[in-house]
Amino acid sequence: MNLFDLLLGAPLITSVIMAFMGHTRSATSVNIAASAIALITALSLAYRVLQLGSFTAHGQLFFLDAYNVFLLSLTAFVATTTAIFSGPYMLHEQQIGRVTANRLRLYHSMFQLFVFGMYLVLTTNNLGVMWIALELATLATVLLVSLYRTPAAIAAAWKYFIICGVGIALALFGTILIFATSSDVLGHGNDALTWTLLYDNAGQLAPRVMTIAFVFLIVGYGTKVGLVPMHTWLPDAHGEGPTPISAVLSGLLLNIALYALVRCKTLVDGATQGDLAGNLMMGFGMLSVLVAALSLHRQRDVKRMFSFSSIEHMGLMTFAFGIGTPLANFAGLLHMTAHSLVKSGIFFTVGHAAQAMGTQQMINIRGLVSHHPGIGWGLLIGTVAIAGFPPFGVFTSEFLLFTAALHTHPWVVVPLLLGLVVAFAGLFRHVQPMAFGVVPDNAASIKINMLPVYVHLGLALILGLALPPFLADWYQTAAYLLHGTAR
Amino acid sequence: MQVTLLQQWVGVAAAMMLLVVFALLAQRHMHALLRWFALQGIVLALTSALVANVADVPELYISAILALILKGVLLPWMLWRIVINLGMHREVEPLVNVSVTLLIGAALVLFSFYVSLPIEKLSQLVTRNTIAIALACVLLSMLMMITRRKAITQVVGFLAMENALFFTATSTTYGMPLLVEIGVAFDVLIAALVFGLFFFQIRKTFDSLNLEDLEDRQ
Amino acid sequence: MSLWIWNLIEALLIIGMAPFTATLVKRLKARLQNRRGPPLLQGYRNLAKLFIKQPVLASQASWLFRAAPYVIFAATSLAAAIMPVILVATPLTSAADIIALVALLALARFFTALGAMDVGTAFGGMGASREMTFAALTEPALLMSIFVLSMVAHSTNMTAMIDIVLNTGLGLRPSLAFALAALGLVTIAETGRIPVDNPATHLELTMVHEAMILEYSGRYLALIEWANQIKLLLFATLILNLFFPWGMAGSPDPLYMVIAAVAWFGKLLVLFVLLALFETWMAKMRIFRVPEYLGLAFLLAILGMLTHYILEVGV
Amino acid sequence: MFWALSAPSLALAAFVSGISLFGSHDIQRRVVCLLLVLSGMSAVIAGLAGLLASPITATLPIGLPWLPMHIRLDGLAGFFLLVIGLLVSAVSLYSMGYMRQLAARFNVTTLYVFMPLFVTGMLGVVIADDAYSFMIFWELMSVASYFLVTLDHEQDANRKAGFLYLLMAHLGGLLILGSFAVLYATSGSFEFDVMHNAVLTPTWASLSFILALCGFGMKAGLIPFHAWLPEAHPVAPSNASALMSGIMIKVAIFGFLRVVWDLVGLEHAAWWWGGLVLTAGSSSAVGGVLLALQQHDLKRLLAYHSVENIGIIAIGLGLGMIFAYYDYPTLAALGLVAALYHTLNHALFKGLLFMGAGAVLHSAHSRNMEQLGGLIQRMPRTAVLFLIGCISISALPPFNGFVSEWLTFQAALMAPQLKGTILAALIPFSAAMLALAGALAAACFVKVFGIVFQGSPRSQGAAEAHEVDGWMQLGMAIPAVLCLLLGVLPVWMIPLIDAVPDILVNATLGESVANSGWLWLTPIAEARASYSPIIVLLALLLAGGVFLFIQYRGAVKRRTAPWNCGYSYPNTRMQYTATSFSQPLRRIFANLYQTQDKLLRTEHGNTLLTKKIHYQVHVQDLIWRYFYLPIRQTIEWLTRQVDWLHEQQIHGYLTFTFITLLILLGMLL
Repeated sequence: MNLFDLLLGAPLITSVIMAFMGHTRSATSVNIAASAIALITALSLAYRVLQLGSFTAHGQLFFLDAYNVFLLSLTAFVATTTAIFSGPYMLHEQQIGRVTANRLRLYHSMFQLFVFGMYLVLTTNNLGVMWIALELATLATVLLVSLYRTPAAIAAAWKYFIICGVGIALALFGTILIFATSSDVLGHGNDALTWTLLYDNAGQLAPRVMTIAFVFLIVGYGTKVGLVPMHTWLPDAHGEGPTPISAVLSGLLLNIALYALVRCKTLVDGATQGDLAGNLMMGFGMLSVLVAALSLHRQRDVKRMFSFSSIEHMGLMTFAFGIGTPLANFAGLLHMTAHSLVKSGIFFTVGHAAQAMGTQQMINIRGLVSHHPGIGWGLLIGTVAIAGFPPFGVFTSEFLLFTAALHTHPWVVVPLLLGLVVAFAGLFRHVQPMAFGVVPDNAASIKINMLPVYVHLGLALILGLALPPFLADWYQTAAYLLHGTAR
Repeated sequence: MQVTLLQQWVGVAAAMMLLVVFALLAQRHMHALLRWFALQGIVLALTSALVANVADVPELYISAILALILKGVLLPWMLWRIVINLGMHREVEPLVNVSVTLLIGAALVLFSFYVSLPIEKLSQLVTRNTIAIALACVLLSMLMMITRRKAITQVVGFLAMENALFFTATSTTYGMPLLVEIGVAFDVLIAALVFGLFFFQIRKTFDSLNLEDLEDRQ
Repeated sequence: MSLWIWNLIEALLIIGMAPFTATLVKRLKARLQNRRGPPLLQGYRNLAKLFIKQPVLASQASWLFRAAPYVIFAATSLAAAIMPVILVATPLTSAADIIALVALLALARFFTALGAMDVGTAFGGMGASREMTFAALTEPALLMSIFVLSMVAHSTNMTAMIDIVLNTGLGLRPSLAFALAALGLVTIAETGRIPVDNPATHLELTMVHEAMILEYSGRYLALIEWANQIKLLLFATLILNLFFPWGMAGSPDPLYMVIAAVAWFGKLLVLFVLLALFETWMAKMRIFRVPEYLGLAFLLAILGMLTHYILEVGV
Repeated sequence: MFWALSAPSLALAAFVSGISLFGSHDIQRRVVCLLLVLSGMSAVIAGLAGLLASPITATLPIGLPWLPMHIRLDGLAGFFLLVIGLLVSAVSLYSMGYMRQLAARFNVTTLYVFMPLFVTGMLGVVIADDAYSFMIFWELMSVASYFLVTLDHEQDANRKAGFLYLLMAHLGGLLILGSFAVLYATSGSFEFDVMHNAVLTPTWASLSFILALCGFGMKAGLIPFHAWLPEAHPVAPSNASALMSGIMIKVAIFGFLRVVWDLVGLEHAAWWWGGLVLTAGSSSAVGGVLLALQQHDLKRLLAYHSVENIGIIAIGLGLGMIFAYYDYPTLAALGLVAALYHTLNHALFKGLLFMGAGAVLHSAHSRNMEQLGGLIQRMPRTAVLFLIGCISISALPPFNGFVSEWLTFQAALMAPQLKGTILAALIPFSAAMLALAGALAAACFVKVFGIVFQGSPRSQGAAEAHEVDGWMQLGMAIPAVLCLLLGVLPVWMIPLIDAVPDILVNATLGESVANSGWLWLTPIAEARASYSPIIVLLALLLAGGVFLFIQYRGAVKRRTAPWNCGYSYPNTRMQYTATSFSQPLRRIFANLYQTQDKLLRTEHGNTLLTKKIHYQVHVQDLIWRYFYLPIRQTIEWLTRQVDWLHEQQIHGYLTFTFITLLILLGMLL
């Protein structure tokens, strides 16, 4: 019973069980238990990588190296905290009648299926299987986004489904092109799609074809990452879906899509030996930061606003991986971790705030600090963390990103700086009235569970102040791996 | 290299695929659209069988049969039943009138030919010259999704795009590894199920399948 | 040690002569309006009278109202002591240079204004507001005009400044001419003479300095009046010694001192005749014309400095 | 180095106790204030150690694995530690009394949590020795002070001020990050000593200088970027605004010195660097004081004065940079010492004035000067301390303000040495601006003291004012005494400051100050200029004392009503108010202000007689209209354009993807 089977089996089996199990209080505990099992296996796998370095299993089908091991443990950890958070949250949603019992059953099974999809993407070594797993995860989230069955939720789910469907289809076209060139070199079987083999002899792949494949891949996976102009599905999906889903979607799924894109980028870099792929990613990254920063100002729904903040941060990460130097990659990886921790924490807080104030429209969310100090201060500190103020990890990665960018493309830093300031202005302009001010009279007092938020912010603080050495070591090896040179 | 009779047949099949996609673009009636979609599935199965024979790759036969069952019969039938019991009125209202769409389609074919020129020069496969057509089919089905007003026609466009991708797989690489092939087919099936689920939802809440009504809820 | 004693004597000389010179100016002005004018010792009699009279205080006047006159008198008399009158090299000039002199006068003005505000009447507020506004415009002009000379002398120490003019024949220097004109205008504004403020009037609308000391009486009023007279004499001596220092005693032996004293008094007489002529010739300006007048002084000072740079720095 | 580390750690201990003891306010107050006082004391000792001993560096294990946190205690850090330590101890003693009454109205736990964090941030910035930890402490300082500004977040105006404050702080932080990044790009490392010896090309050096000047200028409040300062400081509680106005803007000056003078190094300087700082300084000085004159909110007036004093410090720095460029090291040292001396002075008297304003607010319950008055009878000791603050800030002789202004004038008068360069002409003009600013400051503080403390009370609150408790008076007494000592004994203080120019321009004033005895202050040469504060003070006391003694036995004083041209007894409405006091200056400098005045007149039946009349004037900063609003409008316009992107339907979104794909494929042809 190898660890990979346990890691993938647990969520798959639970999702099937949950589909048939009647909705009882035990459902949430089963959900948490399954996520906990997955977390433990992920951590033990991580421990094994710490010992042996990167290793493959099941005959090159599964694969763990410095790049995806921390993402795996991060995904497992955030999935568990989301499961813990979603327990009381969904019960409260059921009490106020927004969700019926069997829809909760759908919610739990789809949640586990979604988590299974993400684990599969991270652990697989085969580009084709990676594509399938990503498609599976998208399908699961579509049903989750349309959970409330309100007209807006269905429209959002439909838009999400069509745009991401088209995007992922283009990515499939790119994968097929990669398979076309690699089958000349590695033969017609599964080996031609195995990433490790492809990475080792990327030199022999045809550069022209790889660039065209990368164009399809960046447009395809870029839609899933939420890069501008393919980002339009993201705000609606976040705004209408239940909060735990927005947290996981924003925190993890975007990271997974970017992980897949960067995997392909390393292959293309190996093949073309040029920096076309990097420049493309930098272009998209910069565009996303600027457009997202500007669109933060005129939002009315709190979750839509934070989804634009996610687009901005994904833009920053794509920009970092676009630069490609080891320092920039290090900054990108650190930003991935810090962003998903802080953003999911913020979404938990926003979920509580929306429940307390009964609405997601920011105009009638006021006085959180005096109404519920836990939520108010959580939101304030979370926003300060996501805006890139120092004690937290997001600042460290932005700091490293600036210095890396200044090395290679000095004049690009100016628009980036302006984008960050405009984004901060847009974000804080909405958050400050929500946190401070006089408490509105219709504010309900709800049972809040802010432990996951403070755990996430604490971890982000540790990332900022005292980065653990083993994590830094992983980032370092992954950075050099992505740069294409041995460390 | 002397082009054998069968290879010529593969070329003909590719031409047929392109013709079908153009026909899908030009349809006005829902029923005709579904019939052409089923035809596309059958042609797809035929081409993969032919390529299997020409390049003597045995698994391709399995995926050919799979394609025939799934894309030739099952999906069109499902869509047909949905159209019947939702009582959709007949015609397909395109956003942009048909002749302009066809013109854009032709331009796209020319464009995809230029784009895929380098791929053809490099690939040693016998079916290399069909890559351009495969790319054209993908772009055309995307165009179809953009220029249609109804949710159903958008789904047909999406599935046509999946067919085009299947066709690309067979033409550029003699079919993806079996594991991947099955996975992709499985995903398309789930996607179709979810579409069906959605149609009932949209019908119930919006009582019309026009995409405009979806929007004004914002 | 003897220099310190001479310095003390000089200081007492200025402080003693102040009331006499003030009445001298009044007498000269009266003569020009063919009136007899007050007897020359009238100044001393007024002060003596005020020192004996019983001071009347406003009900809500605080300790600051009573302390202000002493600070004003101390600051002005120290400023006068700094100024070398007869001897060129008095020791106190090294203790405080020209900037300190201006700052001491500013301290005196600060406390006069505070004294005025203390009683909380309209007159005190109006006087303080106008005085501080005009002071804010005169001080930069005053400093700039002195800086021109200190740049020529490469030092702000008054003895050095006088040495430069006395020993190294400076010849024709337009910058010094501008500085002198600026200092003249500033003196009239600073001591509250006719075009800026009428020292003799109690008319609410026009008085600036008088309004501030309206509430004072008895010995407090005496101290403030005396300080004002010292200030007039101080500015007169400042103009004379800095720009026309001829005749000042280089060393403290009695012959040179007598000549210096006579020269000093003669120059003073000429200056006060000019002042009296100017005052009878000019009428008092409207309050809000004074900023243009002071703007002119400031412009002259800056011109002096620029010409010093452009023409004379090379020398 | 032990003391340098103990200062921030004690402040952190205060932060921890602030969080943990939120139970009872009293214990929390005593513990936090006590720990802060101890932290201030150890900072003072560390400062003195830094100034006297040779520089020490150390590294702490926290931070990035390959970049542990470096700490350095040299002359520059020592001096600023001294400044921070002095004022933190004074303000903490003051807060012992001030917080007691504040607890009634606000949730004071946030204050106990974020005040120590704020102090830790500042202490950390001063001893940081690598770009990364500098930035961490810098932004920690900004965020902590943001939460202090928005303590009373019920009113909308406070939230707006807080938002503007944090936005400008963030923008400033990013600019400073840019300047560090430039230094990193050329030197390849974050540590300051590696950056220090890196050789910069003129363009990179100038870019780093511009970024540093804008970044630190934004935090210090130089003229184009100062708009947040008068909004944020008055809104914070008085002890917090004393710390912010007293020290935080000085930490910005420290940052400027550390980056431009130390890291970039003045040998890479271009000729226009000094000129730019000089013009910024003189415009800030005059602009700040002109705007301060028109305020009738006491704390807002003091905040504008911080802008003025930062301008004066910048003039000193500008002069130093010009002389350093034309390599006159001793004159550069004179300019720097003048600026540093004024930094210390300003920290003391601005802290004293803000604490005084806090005492007035605490007992008279109003910051609006139109409702105060007559407090000298009701709060005698606070009045005396406030008077000392007013005299010092107006740069009048016996007190410290005059010494630093005198030194700056001496530095300005050295301009002829520059032999006819354009700057040589610019310097006297800035000296004139400095003189104008000094005189206007004196006018402004006559208005403040006269309206707030003298005359008769204009409102019920002012009438019932009562003297503040012992702690607050002690907190104010320390800086007052220091103001007098610094005013009278500069000869001892300047050799102490000499360690700083020794590092930055390796020249000192020490020997020329020392060789003429402790009595005389002769910065450059004996013949050049000298000032002996002790003799001036003694002479003043002597002259005043003689007449006081003669008069003492004089006639008994009589008290009657003040003269009012014979009409009725003068009531409080006849007094001059803050608006009327500054009316002449408002008329003279009319085109520098953006005035909106409001006249409410209620008739008495027929239109001829007026029953009641109310006149109010509000002066707005020109910078708002010409610098901040245009930026805001462009951003608003851009957001409207971008919003079009999200108002499409599903077809639109698909077209976006389709067109991007086609464009990218087209690029590859």
